[in-house]
Amino acid sequence: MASMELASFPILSTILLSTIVALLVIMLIPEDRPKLVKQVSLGFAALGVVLSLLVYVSYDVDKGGLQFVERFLWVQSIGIYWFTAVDGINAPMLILTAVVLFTGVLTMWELETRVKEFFALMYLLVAGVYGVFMSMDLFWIFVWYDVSLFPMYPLIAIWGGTRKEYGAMKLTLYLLAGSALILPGILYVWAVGGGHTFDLFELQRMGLPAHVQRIAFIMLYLGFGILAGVWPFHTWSPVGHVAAPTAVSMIHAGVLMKLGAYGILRVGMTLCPEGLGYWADLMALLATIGIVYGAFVGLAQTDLKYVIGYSSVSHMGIVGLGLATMTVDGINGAVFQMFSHGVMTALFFSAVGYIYDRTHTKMIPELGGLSNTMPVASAFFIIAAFCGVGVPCMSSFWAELLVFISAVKTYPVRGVLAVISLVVSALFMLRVVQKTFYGPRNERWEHIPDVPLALATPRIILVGILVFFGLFPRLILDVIQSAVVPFVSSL
Amino acid sequence: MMKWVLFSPELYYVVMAAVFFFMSLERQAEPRKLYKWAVILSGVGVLATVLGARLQGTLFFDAYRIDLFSQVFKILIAIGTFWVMLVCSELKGVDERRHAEFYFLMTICTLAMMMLVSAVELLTIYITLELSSYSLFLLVPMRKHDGEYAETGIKYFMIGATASAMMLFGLSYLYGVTHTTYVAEVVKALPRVFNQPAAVLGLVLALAGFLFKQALFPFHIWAPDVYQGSTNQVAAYIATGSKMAAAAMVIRFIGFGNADSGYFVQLLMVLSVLSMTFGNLVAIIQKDIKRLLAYSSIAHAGYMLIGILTMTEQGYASAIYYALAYLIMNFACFMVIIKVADDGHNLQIKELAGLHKRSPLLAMTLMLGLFGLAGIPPTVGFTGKFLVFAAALKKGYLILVIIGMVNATLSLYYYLIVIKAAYLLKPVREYLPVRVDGVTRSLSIALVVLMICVGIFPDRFMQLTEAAAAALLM
Amino acid sequence: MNSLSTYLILAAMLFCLGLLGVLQRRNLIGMLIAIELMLGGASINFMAFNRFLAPEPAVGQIITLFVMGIAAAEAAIGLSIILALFRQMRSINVERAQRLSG
Amino acid sequence: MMWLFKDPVLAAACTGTWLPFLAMLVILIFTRRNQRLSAGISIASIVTSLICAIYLFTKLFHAGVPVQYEVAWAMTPDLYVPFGYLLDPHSLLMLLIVATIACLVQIYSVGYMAGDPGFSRYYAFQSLFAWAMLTMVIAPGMLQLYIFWELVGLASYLLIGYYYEKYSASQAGKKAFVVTRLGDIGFFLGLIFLMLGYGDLGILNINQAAAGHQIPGPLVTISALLIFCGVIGKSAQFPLLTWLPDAMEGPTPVSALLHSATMVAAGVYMMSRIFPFFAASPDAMAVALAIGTVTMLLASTMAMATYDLKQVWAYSTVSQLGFMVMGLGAGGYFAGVFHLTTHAGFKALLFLCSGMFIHEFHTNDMRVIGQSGGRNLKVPMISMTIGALALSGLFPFSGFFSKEAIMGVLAQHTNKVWLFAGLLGALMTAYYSFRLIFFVALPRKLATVPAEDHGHGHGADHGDEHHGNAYWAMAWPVMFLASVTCVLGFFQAPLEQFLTGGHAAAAAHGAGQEGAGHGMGHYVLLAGAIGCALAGLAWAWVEFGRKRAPQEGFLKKFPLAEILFARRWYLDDFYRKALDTLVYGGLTSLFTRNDRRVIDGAIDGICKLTVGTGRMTSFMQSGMLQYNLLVMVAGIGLVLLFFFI
Amino acid sequence: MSAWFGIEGVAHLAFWVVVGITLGGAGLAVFPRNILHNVVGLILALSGVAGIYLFLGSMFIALMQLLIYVGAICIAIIFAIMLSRPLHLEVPVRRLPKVVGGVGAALVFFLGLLGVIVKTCWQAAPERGTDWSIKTIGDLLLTRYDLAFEVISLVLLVAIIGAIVTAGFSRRLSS
Repeated sequence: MASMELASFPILSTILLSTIVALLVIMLIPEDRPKLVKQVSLGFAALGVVLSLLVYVSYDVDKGGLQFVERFLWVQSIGIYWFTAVDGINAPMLILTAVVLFTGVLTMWELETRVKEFFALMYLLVAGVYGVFMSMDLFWIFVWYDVSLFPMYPLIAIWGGTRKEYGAMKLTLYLLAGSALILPGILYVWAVGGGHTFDLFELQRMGLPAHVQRIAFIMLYLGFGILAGVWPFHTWSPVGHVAAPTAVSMIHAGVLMKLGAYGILRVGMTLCPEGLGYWADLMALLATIGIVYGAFVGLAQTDLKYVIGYSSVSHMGIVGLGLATMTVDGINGAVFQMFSHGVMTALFFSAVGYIYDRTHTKMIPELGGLSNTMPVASAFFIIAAFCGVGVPCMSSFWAELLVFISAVKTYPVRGVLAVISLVVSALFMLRVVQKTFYGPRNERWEHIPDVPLALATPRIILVGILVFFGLFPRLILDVIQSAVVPFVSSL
Repeated sequence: MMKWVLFSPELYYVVMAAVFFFMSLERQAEPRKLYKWAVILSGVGVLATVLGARLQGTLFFDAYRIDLFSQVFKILIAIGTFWVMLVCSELKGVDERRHAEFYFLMTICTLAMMMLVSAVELLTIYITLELSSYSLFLLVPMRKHDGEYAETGIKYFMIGATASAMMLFGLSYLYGVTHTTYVAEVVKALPRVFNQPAAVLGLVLALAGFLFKQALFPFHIWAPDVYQGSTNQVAAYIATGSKMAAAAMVIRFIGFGNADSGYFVQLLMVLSVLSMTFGNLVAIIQKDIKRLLAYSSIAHAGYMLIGILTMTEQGYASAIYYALAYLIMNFACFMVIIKVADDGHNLQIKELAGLHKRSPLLAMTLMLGLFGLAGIPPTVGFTGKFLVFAAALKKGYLILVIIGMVNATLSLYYYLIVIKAAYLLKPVREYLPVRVDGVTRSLSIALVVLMICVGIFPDRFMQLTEAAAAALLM
Repeated sequence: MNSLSTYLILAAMLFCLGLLGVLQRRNLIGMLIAIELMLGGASINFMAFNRFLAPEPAVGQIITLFVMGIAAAEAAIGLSIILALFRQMRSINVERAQRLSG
Repeated sequence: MMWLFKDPVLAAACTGTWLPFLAMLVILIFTRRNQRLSAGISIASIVTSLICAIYLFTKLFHAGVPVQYEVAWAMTPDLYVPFGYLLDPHSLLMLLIVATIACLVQIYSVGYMAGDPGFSRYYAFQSLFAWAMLTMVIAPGMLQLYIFWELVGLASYLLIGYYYEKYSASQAGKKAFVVTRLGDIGFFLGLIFLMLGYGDLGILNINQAAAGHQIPGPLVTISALLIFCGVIGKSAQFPLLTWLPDAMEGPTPVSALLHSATMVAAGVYMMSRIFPFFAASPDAMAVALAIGTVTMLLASTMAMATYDLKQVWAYSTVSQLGFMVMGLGAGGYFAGVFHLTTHAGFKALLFLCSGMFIHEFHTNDMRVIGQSGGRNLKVPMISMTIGALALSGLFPFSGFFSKEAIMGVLAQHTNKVWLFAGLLGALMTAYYSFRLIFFVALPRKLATVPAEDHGHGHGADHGDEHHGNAYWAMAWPVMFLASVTCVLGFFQAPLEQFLTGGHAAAAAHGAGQEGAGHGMGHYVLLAGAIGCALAGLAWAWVEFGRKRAPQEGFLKKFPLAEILFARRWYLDDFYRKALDTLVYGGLTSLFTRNDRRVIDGAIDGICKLTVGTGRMTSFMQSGMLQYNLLVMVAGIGLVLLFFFI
Repeated sequence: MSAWFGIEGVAHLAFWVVVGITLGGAGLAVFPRNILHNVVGLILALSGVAGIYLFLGSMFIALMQLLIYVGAICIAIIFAIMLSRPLHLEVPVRRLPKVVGGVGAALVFFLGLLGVIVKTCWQAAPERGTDWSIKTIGDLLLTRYDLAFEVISLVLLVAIIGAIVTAGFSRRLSS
């Protein structure tokens, strides 16, 4: 019904533009009206949620393929197109972004220092994220990719916590070092493809020579892989997350890390199927190591955010493993995992953020018994932990199920190892939960109030999404596979 | 007489120089008045060059070529000059009694560089190059109370004079093997004699002169001292206007060279890699922001060279685009420096502390400028790098591009340090808010808009640069 | 004697002597003198090529003429800068001028 | 929603399973602060579930063919995960049991948990558990079964660790979750292999296929063994049996729920669910038999050495589960299931009775309870004795019939070792059960009374004014269960008819062997089993019951053995040690150090190196003009060199 | 050997004398410490170069050389030395690395140049003009090298103004 009108309306560009407009509007608001800044931010975030939901809902699963396509020439001489579209892979990602932004804004409702700048930068970051997810042109993918990375520096360095300057610098440099591999990769592909188009799908149709694909793929894989937390390029993740303020951690771990995996899928695997075939073994190996390693290292952490950081490494390993299988289920699962891990980590960080804001510590030994004083805040963390453990009827369970099945099929030994590591991850999640939230009442936190409803709302939304898609996985899985099935058959 | 129309932008600057010359004869020229004149005249100069953009033809018995390439660079130089003039409102670094001469020399230098980009005859090139160098030699030591920086002038002079002597020596060999001073004929003759050691020697030494201007490794040694030691405005001028002329010269010379011989390209690659790496590495440890920018300019010369050494039209176009980008970004940084250090002292990085409070607009301009220099989208700097690397990859120089990108990441580190100072650090002592007048405000807004718009909508500019590159090869 | 190489070698010697001077004289004026020598060497080159190789005998001479002009201007500027420095530092020893580094 | 009314069976299944889930959501989100309302909602929902279960049971009692509903839960080209209900006799029976026990426990908990600050939370978890367990029971496919199996694990984690303030409780919850997870990994892998090898995980399908030898033999063996890992974990079989006794840290009703009919029984239930599949692999069956036997014996020995009321029942649960597994492993489908059924009843009874004691005396120590006058609580005392009799397998209580069934199956086995092991187990079971009963019922004023341990006083803050209500809320379920225990055994025949009649494959096994069991040897066996049980009883009487009994037990004379039993054969220590050295001390610290030093260190090192290089390189730009010039000239020289060499 | 006799011999001799003067002067300009000696050396060397120009066939340029270099530049240098007199007082220590580096670089450079000169096959233009007249030079100056000619005037203007401003002899500054 509405999709006919929507088809002609440039809704994707509208989403993107709305974030940029938000950025400008926020910058024009006077410094001394932080409340207004927050309201405006929330308004635009809600708009983003509505629009991306609209896209998601009106995406025609039966038809599949690219929809809401906007494509016109941007730069003639080297063939840059403004090319945005939605398919089954990025439709969930758009929702994820919108939701995490929305909840992130709500989470930061109590921010008091340099409010305007914070939200402006956040919108800049999100503009980049939206841009990457919806662009189908290599140039724009790269542009938005970098746009989403560099605001991290001020965001962490100004509003961050533990060792913020070190963390911010490390994270930014590390990630941009990754883009130092992506850009040559993209340009290489472009140059080999004749140098007159950056259109992803045109390049895909050209079918690059095998040796080119190998070189290009490894560059793209490593480049995007750094952001995706691929072992052994993951160390920015814990450090950065520890340093970042809550909403930034949420967006970063929740959305930005997905950007890396999405990039591998969208750019690397689409353009270089043969390269993928050549390097898939390595991918699977690194991913498996990441899964196991993340879980084990997480076991020894004493800082809540470190724990989450390492769990992210482990979970993103699952994404990588799924991608490396090159099967429908594997990639389905990987995309699904991106989505659910995004929501889950956002929940994690927002729960930790609340706790940290009140107690001013995130050291596990100092906390303890928090469930007594703030049961709701604890509950959010615990739910996220269950999701991380892979408890069924939480959305990440399905993702893991799909990935593991195809991983065992494709790489039996590594797949089995990854499955076995689930025990360790359960151990480490529950250990954290136990040490942080269980135990006798702690007088130090006696006076701290529990989460008020306003601040609980974003977390409830996230929990709701986790459970909802856990109970009704088809709502997202069908969308994802409408893109993955043709994709895999083209590999 | 119609031919003189071709020369009109240069003539305009001659007139402008004359105006300042006569002003310098005045007993006591009022600085404000001089500033106004300078702004107006250089503004009109921009107009004049823009109007002359589509001119084409040759003058002085083919010694002087006017084509889109030269005109584009003239516009860039004129814009650079205009912007520098705009920020001369508080020219505290120069003795008030010397302002007229300051503007005079500036104008002459601009004029010389404009002629330089059009000159296609070795002697003319040499002399116009010397003219621009000499005006800069004289501008640099003009700094008032320059105790610490007094040596800058002599260092610049000595290095410059040595380099120009070497260049002359090289030119003499070129003359010897090709028997002509016309660049076009030199080029025609070169492939024939390229197996002669003298030709190579001549070419390298001659190139050294141009690369010297561009501060490419290993001809960079003047840059840090000069940036640091000269008045902020002069440093800005050297970094922007002068850089444009140098870039034009290098492009033209290599473009003419068009030898595309493996060795030559390899050499340029090595130089560009060394330049990038050296500049970025040393920039990391700098404390003085101008010195830091000097090292970054060394690195940027390396990036630009990547575009040039592809020896393709696209490569030249990308280098021109890069030059444009560099002009905008670098000037943005310098403008902020000049405005923050309004008494003309040298700005240390830590003095930028709290800039975001003292002047949010300038802080943002600085941030965008620095991100642009680091090659972060959506700024123009990124698009420049993108095009340059694209051109290089079209020739298959993958490793070079990777090194370039790694260097870009490296450079981000010190740019971030500056940004950190501006946005993060608490000032150790209370600094006054930066006075931002209307001119500065509109200029910085214009720069911000330019940095983003030229970066995001590069199509127009790319068409222009491609046409210019095509004109170069015609 | 009257061959091109002789002149070229002579020019090269002049040039390198100049270079040597530039590289190791401590007196700024001495360095300036050395630079003049370098220019002289280049000029000899031009004249020699003009005499032995070039199609038009006038061109080399003109170039040499221009070089002289340039050299004069250079000397004037160099000397003025040296004098200005001398007023500041009371010295024209180049080794005194090394405050800017790194 | 019309389909709900069109098909009452489906409607009942849906309502029965999803209502507790809704109850949980409602409680967690809305009525958290209102404890009464929460309990009401939860109980109402579980009662409805029970009604639905009864309805389904009666409606489909004579249906004959299994009723199956399914919708695609998740569907990809290579994977089809249905969600639905498979209503066959076995699942209907289990549904009924689970619903009954859950319902009774929830009602019981009104009394037991009264006044607890986390009352609402408790009921939310109870509902969650009920939802997961009920759905698991009637799952038509192994994947759905696995999913809800995991959810059962989650719910039990929450329930066991309900007293999260207590370290031991949270530790026990974690242990339960992780250890069962360990088994689940095997289960999961087994499913994956099976799916990759066969392609379908529908319970009926794989049973048929395995029985019809459509699945290759090795695959069956491998996946059956792996799936059996799940049973080991969930049903606390050797070597993963230690979590179960720890799990007694939860509130006693929870223990009753978890360890009688539901959570731990899930393992056995799952095994019996795909019994034909297991049966297709003799190797897997042999392993199951062996493990079941070892578990049963080990747990029995442990039960003899503890003084903790609930621990005894916990060990006995483990032991009985092992016994069931033995039965199943020996090929006795009906025997295993029947024992599961009866065990559900009497074990819930035993736990609930213990709960009443604990609630009254705030201690778990049987000696203290006995001395404090435990026998004055008539209802639990009598009920517990009934339960103990059933557990020991004495006529006419339900345990007798089911144990006999299993013994019969074991007797069929060619290797009589299993039978003797079973008899030994029966002996020990009777011994430790009545050891406990005598401790409580016939206390001696002995000197060695340990000081009352307040750590166990969960209900310490219960107000006495609730006593009356609470007591009867607890007493009714107990009495109900006691009566069920008394009569259930006599339903063996109809149940057998019901269970095996509709199940062709199972019938072949079950009926054949049961039928053979009714031979001459049956009576010998009967006598032997009862004899063992009575011997155990007598032994306990000698040591604990009679007037002069030392109430010390023979174990005191074998301190080594006692320590061994009390320390659970050092299994826990072994795991702790293994965990500490291998996981924490080994891999974790190795990886962590590697992460900090090597990986992150390399990154930081590169950064430092870069800055250092910058510092070194900057010496090239010395202040000396002539050095700089020299650099330039050298540069030109190098460039020239580049060309000329 | 006949080359050493007769007119040609004289010319030879004169040539080598001129070369000697040039190189000797250059040595004198570079090596001694006394700056005045250096200036004398420079004068000698430049005069020698003027002689070389004579041998290269251009009387005009030779004269210009004497005029401009010796007459103008050297005098300017001497003036500068006079103005910065006190520098005689300080006799800094030589730094060995600098000397070694300088000498080494110059030597290597020279050897390189020597190699280049010898290795290169210098080819004369196929058609060579013979027009050495000053008139032609003048002509070319006003036609082909018109721009350069104009620009060099600017250069000199800049040099003059700049020298005045920089050295601080400005009328306004001195007053």
